[in-house]
Amino acid sequence: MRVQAEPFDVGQELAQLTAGNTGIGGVASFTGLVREFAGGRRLTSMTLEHYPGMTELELARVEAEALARWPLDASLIVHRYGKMLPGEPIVLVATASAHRHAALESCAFLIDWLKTRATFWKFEEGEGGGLWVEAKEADDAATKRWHLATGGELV
Amino acid sequence: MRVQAEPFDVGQELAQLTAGNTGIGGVASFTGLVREFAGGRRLTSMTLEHYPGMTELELARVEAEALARWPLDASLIVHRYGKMLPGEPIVLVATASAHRHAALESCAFLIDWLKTRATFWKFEEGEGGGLWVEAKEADDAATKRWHLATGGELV
Amino acid sequence: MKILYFAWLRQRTGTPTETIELPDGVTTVAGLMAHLGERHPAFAEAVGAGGIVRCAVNQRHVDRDHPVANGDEVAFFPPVTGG
Amino acid sequence: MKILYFAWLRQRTGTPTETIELPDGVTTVAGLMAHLGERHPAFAEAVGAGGIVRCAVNQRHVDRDHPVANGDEVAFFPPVTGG
Repeated sequence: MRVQAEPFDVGQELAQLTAGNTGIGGVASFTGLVREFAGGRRLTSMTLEHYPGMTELELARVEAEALARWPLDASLIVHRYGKMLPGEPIVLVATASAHRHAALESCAFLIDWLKTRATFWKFEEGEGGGLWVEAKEADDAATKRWHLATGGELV
Repeated sequence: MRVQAEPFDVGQELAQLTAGNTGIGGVASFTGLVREFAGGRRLTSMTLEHYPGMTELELARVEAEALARWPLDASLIVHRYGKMLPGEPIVLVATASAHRHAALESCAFLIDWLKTRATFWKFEEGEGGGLWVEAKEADDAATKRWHLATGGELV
Repeated sequence: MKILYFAWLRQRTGTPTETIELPDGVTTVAGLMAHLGERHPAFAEAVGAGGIVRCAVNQRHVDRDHPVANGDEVAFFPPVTGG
Repeated sequence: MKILYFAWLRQRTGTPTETIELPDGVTTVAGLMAHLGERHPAFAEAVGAGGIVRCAVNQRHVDRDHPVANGDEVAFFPPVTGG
């Protein structure tokens, strides 16, 4: 598990994950990328704020939970913070196992849990200014209140 | 979709998949690797026989099915045939989408369907000789008959 | 009609491919398998021992009641184990 | 007690972090939020408008009935949006 400002190389990370372990039968990965368009507007950049200390703790907790649930040979979470450009990688999660389904399921688990627990907040900069991204798990009513709380406006 | 004897570079393949498309929010991938141990014995190599022509057709059909079911920006299947050594990649499937779950689900779908439809057969070479790998989806009774049919012996 | 065998079926028949004339009265995969069993006792034995032999006609997976005709490409193989 | 604010809550309170003395009688996250609302009207407004403010005590996600004590590190933030 790593939290860093620098971009990372997905191929290199995956190669290191399995290097020297010929018991691994499958590697599943998910890479999140900065999208150029969000909410109908073009972004020039995206900045991730995070909670140093707690972020690392939460990622380690999520990873430990995956290792407890599935028979994994290796796992990896790399998450960036700071300013990023469209097309750049934000996050990589990868899991390796002797068994295909263990790798696939634990990979989906890691990114889903990380999305609801890891202390990151996206600020999207583009046409008209910047905007704090709303959490998707919020239901409609919550989303409405969220709009109220933030004013639902570019800041 | 590609069927080839040569090894491939996972990082390079994934980079090419998303290059130039900043609408992609997530990339899911699964890489299958040759394991050094199978059925309790150490392998020196694994050889994949396939059905040239039909293999390509089946992989294209599986890929088309995924593209019809999920909103994907890009997808990729690379599958090797011939002789491979422990630790080498056998297959790579990857899907890219604006949406995380579309990428993750379609990636799992591709490898699962491919495993039951693409015309490849594994022959594992190691201590004591070579052995055709049994299909895992066979139920117990079928597995027993399979043993009968093949003699259940190294050949 | 072109017949192909793969994996351990190929090893049993001793040939990866052969060309045959479809006999009168053989109209399905099941009928063709019975006919091929007469040519290759090892093929009949493998099918009889468990029947985990799969078939493709013109490069599509099919069941045993699928029709066959002269000019078809018919392949027999064990359940696939790729990926 | 160290208080941290993140994302738009930080922008509203105008400070990323502050150190306060926990007043007598304040024993839970909910109580602390009411107290902080008196210091930062913008914080009270944000909480009152919808309450989608999350809390961590000593770097663990907690609910509003979680106890707080002097010496704790308490953080307030919107639902997370990483990944």
